[in-house]
This record gives sequence, C-alpha cells and structure tokens, in this order.
Amino acid sequence: MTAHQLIFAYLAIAITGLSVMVITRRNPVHAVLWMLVLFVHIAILYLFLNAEFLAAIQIIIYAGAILVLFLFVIMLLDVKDVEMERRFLGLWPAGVVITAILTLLSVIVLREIDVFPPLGQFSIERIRSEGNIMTIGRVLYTRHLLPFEIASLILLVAIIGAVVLAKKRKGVE
Amino acid sequence: MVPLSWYILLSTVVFGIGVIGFIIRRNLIMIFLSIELMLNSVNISLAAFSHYLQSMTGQILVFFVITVAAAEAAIGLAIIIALYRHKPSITAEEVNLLKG
Amino acid sequence: MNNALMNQLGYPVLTVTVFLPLFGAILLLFIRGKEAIRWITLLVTTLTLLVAFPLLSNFNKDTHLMQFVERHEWLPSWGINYFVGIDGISILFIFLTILLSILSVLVSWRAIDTKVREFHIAMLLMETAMLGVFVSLDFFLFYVFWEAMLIPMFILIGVWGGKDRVYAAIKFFLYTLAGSVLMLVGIVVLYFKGGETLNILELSRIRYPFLLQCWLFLAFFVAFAVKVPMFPVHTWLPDAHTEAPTAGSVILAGVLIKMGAYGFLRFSIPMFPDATRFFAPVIVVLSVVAIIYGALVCFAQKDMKRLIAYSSVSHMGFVTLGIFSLNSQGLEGGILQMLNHGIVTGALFLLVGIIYERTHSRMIADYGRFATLVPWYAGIFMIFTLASIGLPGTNGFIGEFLIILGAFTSHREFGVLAAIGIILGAGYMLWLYQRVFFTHQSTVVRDNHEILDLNKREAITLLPLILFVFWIGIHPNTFLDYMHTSVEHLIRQVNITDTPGTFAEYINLIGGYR
Amino acid sequence: MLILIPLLPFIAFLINILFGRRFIRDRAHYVSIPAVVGSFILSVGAFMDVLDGRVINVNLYEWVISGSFVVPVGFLIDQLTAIMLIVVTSISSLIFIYSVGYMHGDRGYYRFFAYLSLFVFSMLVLVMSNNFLLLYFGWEAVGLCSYLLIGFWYERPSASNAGKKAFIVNRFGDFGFGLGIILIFLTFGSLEYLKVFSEAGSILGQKTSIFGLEVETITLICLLLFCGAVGKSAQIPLHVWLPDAMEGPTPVSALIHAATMVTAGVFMVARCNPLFNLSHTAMTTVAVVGGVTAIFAASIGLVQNDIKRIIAYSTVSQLGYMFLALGVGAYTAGIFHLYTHAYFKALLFLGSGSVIHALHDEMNIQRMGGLKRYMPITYWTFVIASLSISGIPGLAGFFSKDEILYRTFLGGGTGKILWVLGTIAALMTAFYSFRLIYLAFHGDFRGSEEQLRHVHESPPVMTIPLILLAIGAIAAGWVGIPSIFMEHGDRIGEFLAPVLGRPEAEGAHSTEVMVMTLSVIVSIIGILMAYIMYVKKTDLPERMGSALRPIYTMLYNKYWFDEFYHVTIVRPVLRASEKVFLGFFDGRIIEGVVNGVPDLIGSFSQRFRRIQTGLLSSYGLIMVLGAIIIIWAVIFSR
Repeated sequence: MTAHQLIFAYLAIAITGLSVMVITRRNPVHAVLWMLVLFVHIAILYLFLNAEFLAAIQIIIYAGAILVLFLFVIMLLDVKDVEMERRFLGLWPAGVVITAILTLLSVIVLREIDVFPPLGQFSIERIRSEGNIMTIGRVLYTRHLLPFEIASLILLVAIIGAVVLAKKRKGVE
Repeated sequence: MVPLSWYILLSTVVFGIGVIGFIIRRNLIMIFLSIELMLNSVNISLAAFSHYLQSMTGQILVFFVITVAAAEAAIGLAIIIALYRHKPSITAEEVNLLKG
Repeated sequence: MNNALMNQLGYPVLTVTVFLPLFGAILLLFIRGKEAIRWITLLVTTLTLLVAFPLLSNFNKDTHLMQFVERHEWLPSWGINYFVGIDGISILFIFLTILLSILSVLVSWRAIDTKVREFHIAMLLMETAMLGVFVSLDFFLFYVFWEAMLIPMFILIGVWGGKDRVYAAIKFFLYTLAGSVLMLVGIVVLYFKGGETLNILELSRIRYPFLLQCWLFLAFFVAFAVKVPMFPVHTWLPDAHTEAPTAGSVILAGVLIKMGAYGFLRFSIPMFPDATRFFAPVIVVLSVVAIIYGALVCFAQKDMKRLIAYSSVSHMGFVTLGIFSLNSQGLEGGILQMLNHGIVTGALFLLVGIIYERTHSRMIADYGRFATLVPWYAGIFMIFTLASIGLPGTNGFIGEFLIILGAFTSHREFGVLAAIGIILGAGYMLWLYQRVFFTHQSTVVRDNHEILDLNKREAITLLPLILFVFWIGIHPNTFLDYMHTSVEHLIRQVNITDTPGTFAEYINLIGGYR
Repeated sequence: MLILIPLLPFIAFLINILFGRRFIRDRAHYVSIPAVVGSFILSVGAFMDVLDGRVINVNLYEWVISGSFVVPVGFLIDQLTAIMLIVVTSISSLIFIYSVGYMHGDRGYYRFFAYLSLFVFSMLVLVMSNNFLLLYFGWEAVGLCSYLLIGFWYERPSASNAGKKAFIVNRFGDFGFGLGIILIFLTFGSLEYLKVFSEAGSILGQKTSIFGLEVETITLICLLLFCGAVGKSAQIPLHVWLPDAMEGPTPVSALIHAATMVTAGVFMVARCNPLFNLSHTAMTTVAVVGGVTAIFAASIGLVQNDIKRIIAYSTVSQLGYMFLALGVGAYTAGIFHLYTHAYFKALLFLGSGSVIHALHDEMNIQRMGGLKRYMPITYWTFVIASLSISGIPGLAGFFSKDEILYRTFLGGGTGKILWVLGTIAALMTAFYSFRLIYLAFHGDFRGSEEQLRHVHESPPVMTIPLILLAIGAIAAGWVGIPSIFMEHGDRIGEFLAPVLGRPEAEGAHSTEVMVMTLSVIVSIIGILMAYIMYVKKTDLPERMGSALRPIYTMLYNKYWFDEFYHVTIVRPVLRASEKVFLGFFDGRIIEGVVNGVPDLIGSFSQRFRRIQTGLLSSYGLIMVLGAIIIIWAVIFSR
C-alpha cells in the first residue's frame, strides 16, 4: 500500500462518510456546512488526478458560490421547527434498499469495463509541462468553443429565470 | 498507483448516497443538495477517466457540469422561493399540484 | 381507339360536377339572410344536376371502360394522381346523390332554423364528398373523399339531431372509422403489392396470390360491411337515423349506405376475384340473416324512423345477396335495388320528416286515423309503402325479383329463405300503415297540433320520387341498359380462372391507354 | 285496340283518384261505369274474334331485360282469356251499377269507384297477360285492390285488420308462386306461355334438389304454382282471409270475393294445364285439396249466422269444386263451373247486399225473417240463385256441377272417394242455401220494430242488376248441356278444347245418367231437410245443436283455424322480434360489444391515472427502478 493509495483510501472514506452526513442532517444549514467539507475533499482528489484548475473551480465556484447561494436561500426561508423533525419520508427503508441494489448492480457493471479506447495525446507529463490551465484553455477555445458559448447562454437564461421567478409580483399573492 | 476502478467505485457509492438523499428527504432544499451530490460524484468519475485516458475532454466536461449545476441551483432555488411565497411549508408532499 | 379512356366531352365534366357544391359551400360563407342561403343552396344543387346531365346523354352504353376520364399528376413521387371516371355501375348513383341532395335541401326549408348557414355548407360538402367517392379511380383520392364524407354527416347528426344525438353521432363516426382504418391498411398493402401505384384500374388487373387476396378482401369487407350495414355491425344505423334531422336521414339512407355496396362492386369483386368466390357463400348467409333479422326486428319497433331504419337493413341485405350471387341477374338486381332503396327509403324518411314537422312525435302509438286528416299524405305514404314491400308495378318488385332470381340460380336454398323476407316485409309495413293511418289509436297528436295536408313545397319534393317509383316499375330498362356491359365485365373479372386469353386482352389495352 | 280493354278502367281509376276529392265526389260512377262497359263491349268484340279462330298474341314492349332474363309486356287473347274477359267485364259492369245504389251517400264514394276500376284493370291484365311475370303483376295488383277494398271503411279496426290479413295471407301464397315462376325461368329459359308450354314435354325426367331432397322439377313447379292458387283462391290452408274479407262493402264481396279475384287461382291452374298434365302427383294434390276444401267449407257454412259469411264459405266450397275438376283433368268443367258460379254467386251476394241495405246493416239471419213480403224481387232472385247453386236441373249450377261430379267419378280410385265427398258437399250446399232463405225470407220478422218500419225493396238501380244476374244464373248453363240431352250441346267444351284439351275418359251414358240423377236427388233431400228444420219444426235446430254440441261448436268456430294460426305464427313472430331479436341480439350482444369496448378502455385508463401521485420522491423511486431494470437487462442480455 503506497502512500498514494493510503491517501486515496482516506479520501474515499471521508467523501463517503461526509456524503452520508450531508443527507442525514436534520438542519439544512448543518447539511450545507458538511457539504462544504465534502467539496474540499473532492478538490484534493482532483489534485491527485492532476486537474488543478478543476480543484480551484470546485472550491471557488462550487463551494464558494453555489453553497453560499444555498445558505442564502435557507436563511431566507426560515423553516419552522416542526419541519425539521420529520426528515424522512414514510417508506425510507424501501428507498435505501432499492438504491443499494442500484449501486451494487452499477458496481458489477462498471467493474467489467476493461476496454480502453486509444489513449489521448495529453499524457500526464505534457500537462505538467505546460500547466493544466494552459492545456484546458487551448482545448476549450479550439475544439469546444461552441459548447462554451452555449454554456454562457445557459447561465444567462438561468439568471433571467431566477430574477423573474423570485421577483415579488405586484398583487399576485 | 490507484487503479481507475476504485475511482469508479467511489463515484458510484457517492451517487447512490445522492439518490438515497433525493428519494427519502422531505425538505426540498435537501433534495437539491442530494442532486448536487449526484453531480459531484459524476464529476469525480469524469476527472478520473480524463486522468487515466490522458485526454482533456473529461475535465472540460466537468467544467461544463459545474456551470450547468450552478444554473440549475439558481433556478431551483428561485422556484423554491416562489413556492414558499405561495405556501409556507416547503416539504415535497405539499407540492403535489401535478397530482393526476 | 388507342386512348381507350378518353373524355368524350372535352371539358372536365366530372370535376365540375364534383366540385360545384364545394364552390357553392364557399360561396355561402359570404351570404347573409336565411332565405338567401336556402335559395342559393337550392340553386347550386340544381345547377349540379344540369351540369351532370350531359353525362347521361352521351354515355356510351356498350363499353365497360371508364368514361369522362380525367387524369392529372397530384403527388407523382408516390404515384398518386387525380384520376376520375365513371362506368355503368357508378353513373346512376351520381344522379341519385344529386337528386337526394336537392330534395334534402327542399325538405329542410322550414325544419332547420338554427345555424342555417352551417347546415347548408355541411350539406354541400357532403354532396361533394359523396360524388367524389363515386367518381374517384385513385385509391388516395377515394380514401380522402371516403373520410371527408363522415365529417359533414357527423356534424349534421351531432348538431341538428334529436335528443341524444351526440351518442348517435359518435357511434356512427367511430363505427365507420374503425372499418375504414382497416381499409387503409389494405390500400397500403395493395400499393406495395400492386407495383407502387394507387390507380384502381391497374390494381384490379393484377392477380394477387390467393392468401393475400383473402386477407385484403377481409380488410375491405370490414369497411364496407359496416357501411352497408350488414348483420352484425348494423346497430349504428337505427340510432343514427332516429337522431339525425330529416335531411340527414334522407342522405344517410339514400346514399351513404350505398357506399358500402358500391365498394364491393368497385374494389372487392374486381380486385380479389378468387377471394370473392371463396367468401361469397358466407356473405350470402349474412345477407339472408340480415334480411330476416331486419324484418323481424321491425315488428317490435315503437318509433317510425327506427322501423324504417331496420327495414333498410333488411333491404340492404337483399342488395348484398344480389351482389354476391355473382350472376348478371343478381348483380343488376342488386344495383337496381340500391337505386330503389335510395328512392323509397329516402322518400319514407322525407314523409316521416314532414309529419314530424307538424306533430313533433315519431312514436307510432301517438298516431291514428290520419287518413281522414291528411288524405294526400296518406296516399303518397301508401305508394311508398307498396314500393317498399315490392309490389309489382313499383320499383321494389323489379329489384327484389331479379335478386331472388339471381340468388336462386347460384345458391338455391338461400333464394328461398330470402323470399320469406318479402312476406315479413309486407307484414310490418302494412301494420305500420294501418296503425298510423287507419285504426284509431290515440288522439294525443291530433288534438294539440293543427295538422295540414301537404303544402306545395312538400309535394314538389315527393313528386320526382313518385315518378321514379313508377318509371322503374313499368320501364326499368332505361336504367338497366346502363349497367349491362359493366356488369358483364365485372362477372368476367370474377370468373377469370387464370385463363391467359382474357388476360392478354388487358395487356394490349394498357399499352394503348398509357 | 286490344290495349284499351285494361286501359279504360285504369284511366277511370286515375281520373277518380286524382280529381275525386275536390271535383268528382259523388259523380264518380259517371267516370267508372262507361269505362267498364266500354271494356265489356271490347271484350265481346274480342270474344267474337276468338270465336272465329283469330287468337291474338302481341308484345307491347320489353319490360325487363337483365342478361338472359328477357320479359315482355304482352297480351294473349285465346279462348280461355275470352271467356274470362266476358265474365269479368260483364259482372263488373252489373256490380258497378249496383254500387251506385248501395254506396249512395258514402263519404269515400269516389275512392270506392277508383279502387273498383283499378281492380278491374288488374284483373284484366292478369287474365290477358301472355307471360308469367305480367300474370304475377296482375296477381299482386289484384291482391292490393282487395286489400284497399276490404279495408275501405278503415275507421272500423276489424275492416283494416281483415284487409291486412287478406294481403299477408295472399303474400304467403305469392311466396310460392314467385318461386315457381323463377323455377320455370330456370328450367325453360323464358317466361312466355307459348315457349314454356311448347317445351313442357322436354323436362319430364329432370330432377332438382332443394333443401337436400330430390324432387322432380315439373312436380315442384306445379306445386309451387298451386301454392299461389291456394293463397289467392282461399283453399284449405290459406282460406282464413276470405270469411274476414266480408268486412268490405257487399259489392266488393260480390265482385272480388265471388266472381273474379278468387277465381284467378282456378284460371292460372287451367292456363298451366300443359304443365299440370305432366305431373300426376300435382294433379292429385290439386284434386284432393279441392275436394277437402269443398266439404270442409260447406260444413262450416251449415252453422254460420252471418249472411255474408255463409255465402263466403259457399264460395270457398264452390272453388273447391273447381279445383276438384281441374285436379281430375276436367279443365273445361272447372272453367265452365267458374263461369256459371260467377253469375249465381254474384247474385247471392248482391241479394244479401240489398237485404243488409234494407235492414240497415243487419247481418245476422237469426234476426231476420219474413222478408219475402217486403222484398219480392230480391227474394225471387235469391231463390233462383239458390236453386242454381244446389244444382236443380235446368239451371246453370246443375250443368256445371254435374259435369264436375261426373268427371270426378270417372277419375279412377281417388276419383271415387272425391266424388263421394263432392256429393255430400252438394247436399250441404243445398241445405245451407235454403236454410238461409227460410231463415231470412220465410217465417215472421225477428228484427227490431224500427227496422221493420224501414224495410223496403231496394231501388231499381240495385234490383235491375239482380234480375240480369238471375237471367245469367239460368241461361249461363245452357252453353254446356251434356251430350245426353243435346247432340253437341257442350259448346263451351268445344270452344275451350284448343286451349284446355278434351278430357280422355269417356264413360258410358248410363253412368253419366246415374251420377246426374244421384246428384239431383241429393240436392232435393238437402232442400227438404232445410224446409223441415226451419219451416215446419223450428225447434229441431236447437235440439240438434244441443245433441251434437261438440261438433256444433267446432263448426261454428271454423275448426279453430284462426286461433291456430295466431298461436303458431302471429304471436311467436311478434314475441320473437320483441324479446329474442331486438332484446337479446341487438340489445345485449351487439350493443354490449359496441358500448362495452369504450367502457373497458375507460376503466383501464382510470387505473393508470393513480400512478401520478404528484410526490417527487415517488417519481425518483420509479426512475431508479427503471434504471435497475435497464442495468439488469444489460447484464443478462450479453
């Protein structure tokens, strides 16, 4: 068991535990905070996969922006205590069991995957030499330019949508 | 060297947890969080594949997933606010106007 | 005569006849005032008669080929073209349709007062669709008109009908649609099997394998059996008739029902001769059952229109019996009986409509001793009752006698059973006549309605029909002459047992006609 | 010229029916009588032509052409038709004149004369036609007129019921008749008399199978044709309509149900004698049916009390005689009896008509009596007619009925039995005829005072036809005097020979004399019995009646034929159509299916609706389940 594998093991266990913690918290705020810790661990994992840019994005955007947004909304809707108690739906054991089956099956299927398409030309050394961000930028703005523009459109739509939905309509109560 | 299958295993487990969260939680916001969780698990597997297959497409996809997640979170939460204004509680059961 | 299918008249008479009512319908959109609408519709329908008249005068009686043919590309990529023409079989029905349309407009002069414009537009659209079905020689065109026919009738029953008209309209529509959907499947199969063309003439020349013929025959049979209506699928007819307004009933009984039988003559028999010969006994049994079943049920009817509706089930049983006896007497008798049935039952519905306008009741029990009240009406009703039970000298007799003669030659026992239908027919019709006009049943209707005898308009409506009853009765040859060659041709087609000789005859014909 | 004979009455019909209501009203007879008399004169002219040998057979136009089935509209005037023309037109003229008086003041006066003219037209077409289809046309048209005329006073439910009954029972007969005509066409290829009768011999051996049983074609044809005759001439199974037809006005009964229409069946069988001669079985059936009907109807006539019904049953019985003659091959005797019977039966009906007219529609002879004093002409003409029908020598009935009995006697084994039946029937005929006379005309009046005051002899317009018919009843017989009395006295036999042929069996003179004397004795006994029972010992009928109570009730109720038909045919048809066909088939099965399918689909979709719970998590759960299934499929599909 090399150091590398040990760290991975820790990360894996941490991520799984944190995820469980996230979905079991009674108070949504605690859940969001645990989520934050989870995101940090995921960022570290990305580092191992030498995707530094992704790790940064994860922390800044995902944890920084989206979770903060969640916090704002949770604060906005001061959920009453009674809401807090009954966390789970009536038939929660059924849900857990079914999902367990789903996960099990997926694992069986995914373990079978052994076919490897030809390796791309971005070997690890090359990425290290140029720097992750440089490579992403070159690839992003050449082959994936169109998706990039569409992504910007999606965000624009999201902004307008959020404003329209959340705005207080005059008189419509 | 950590083999690729472990990463896949990890992402599947996290995805499973996300699904459980989505199914059994009553609070809409917690459902949203579970969705975020599911998305992150997908990101993990994408990143892993990008690393092992030495191609940047994986990372680009993760990048786009995050943007979409952001948009989705914004819209979702806006809907929750609109719902909340309509009826104080935001548990999934009350929101069943779509009942057939 | 290389172009064997030429158009004698030069100008496209069929297209004009078929689409003149449509043009009239469009015209109606811009006209205001109920009276104006009625007069314009009457004008359009009579104009159609005048336009169609040359068809009769220069119809060439001794060729079985299609006449007054028009052929234009419509959707060339699928081999669909606007291809119309008529022959001995379809020419009489065109005039029956036109005549009944005129009379329906006349009879609903006072009866229809709400939404007059829509009513007359529906009538004209109906007329175009019906004429279209009789003239079209391209399956696509045929199917378009076949379905187009349903919509106006659905509206006629659904809007201006009686109490539970919606149920009747929907039942009518679904019944026919279910049938014609199967026909559509048949058409598509034919399209591929017949060499990527929808031209009816070419499709009826090709000899399909026996099993395929059977399947296609059944598909078409369902569509036409529902329309005819043959025994098991007839229950839509009484409902449709009781709920339909007078004009609707006249058109429904006069023409729509003939579509099914016409379909047999135009499609089932020429295209699937072996299957026809194979299924003929089954259909003959069904027809005989329809005759006797229809007649027997009439004894139990309380409503006049339902009784006449069931009697037309029995009469159409005679028609299908005649057609599927597959000999010249039977076929000609069948076609003539379709004409007679259109005239007689159309007239009976007109009569019931006329008296309904005055007494607002169709129940036989409400009537009694009307002969003294409305003698002229009683006299005319007697004429059509006698025509309906086939008294010699009227048109009914010629048709029924030829049919029973034809049925007797091909299926001896069924001819005898069918003849029982004549006795039953006399039974229920005379019983109806007696209860309504002679015996003193009830004064419910007589007291609180001021009942006048026929006025001029109603007399004019009935006059042509009376004329036809006696004309066909005394001198049927004027009508039979049109059919002889076409029926001979049809019989030759059915009885072809793969003798190359006759087949060769078609080949050179195609050459010339192309 | 020839076409005018039927055309004149038809024109009269059109004029009366179209303009009757407003213009003609009570002057309708000015239109109809000239027409009928005109055709009578033309008929006499035609008779003269035929007398000196000119048989006319002309086709006017092609009526129906359909493939090989070609039927012309054409007329054939030969000896048989000539005689029928004379009978029909002469009696119609007299009855038309009589109706002027009888129907005077009736609201539907023009309608009555219109229908009568239509009837004469149809009867003439029937008689003159030269092919079976035109015969069928006349046949049904005559049936229509009898329907219209029986139900003339349609206010009375019994009248319109009787009319409907007559038409439908006739339709039963025409059902067989139509099939017979079709079979003729199929075997001979044509419907014209000349072609059919000339080729009659050619189909002797032929057999046809119908409903599985193998029957000789010629017998089947003859039986089917006879089936029509039975319907029209009211023989045994289909006789029920004639007594009810008495609901119509008396001139109608006289014309249609005595002289002309009912004899159409006899005429048709005589016309088709070439066919009937070929089939022995058909001939015997005709004879047996005729004989049985004769005695059966006569027996019922003994006990009836309604004056017109007695005469109606006497008509059925006399028709039985005619068919008996035809059955044994004596066609000329049959037609001769038809000829004489037309006169005295019409006279009987008109006589009873004037009695009813005088007593204001009193039909029951038990409530009449002693009318001799008030209505001498009617009485004497009635007596002449009764004597003639009973077969008293010298009068018409004797010659024709005796000829029939003689021919039957010669007709072999069955002939002898039928001859016995015939003689007994002759006894009954004499008895009931004179029972009627004694009850109606002799003794003291049993009606109401008010009737007595109004009793009067009928006006001349009614009595003159009675007298003329009485002359006919006497003189008509002299045309066929048997060879015993006068050398070639049987002029009518010779006249009809070319069409109907000569009967082969020539018995010795002695047997003819024996049969003749026997029949005279029998009729005299009948008259005496009637005299004793109804004039001398008037209590005898009650004692006899009570003694033979069961027989009396059976006869009085006409052997319960009507009730039998009602139970076996009418009620089952009505109930079946109500319950079985409309109720069960239409109501349950077909409607069930037609309405069942949409309901089924409706309920099915109802269940699906419940899946949409609106709960987010349940949707999630379903998605997961879907995923599991897909993955499972992927795993195990490889």
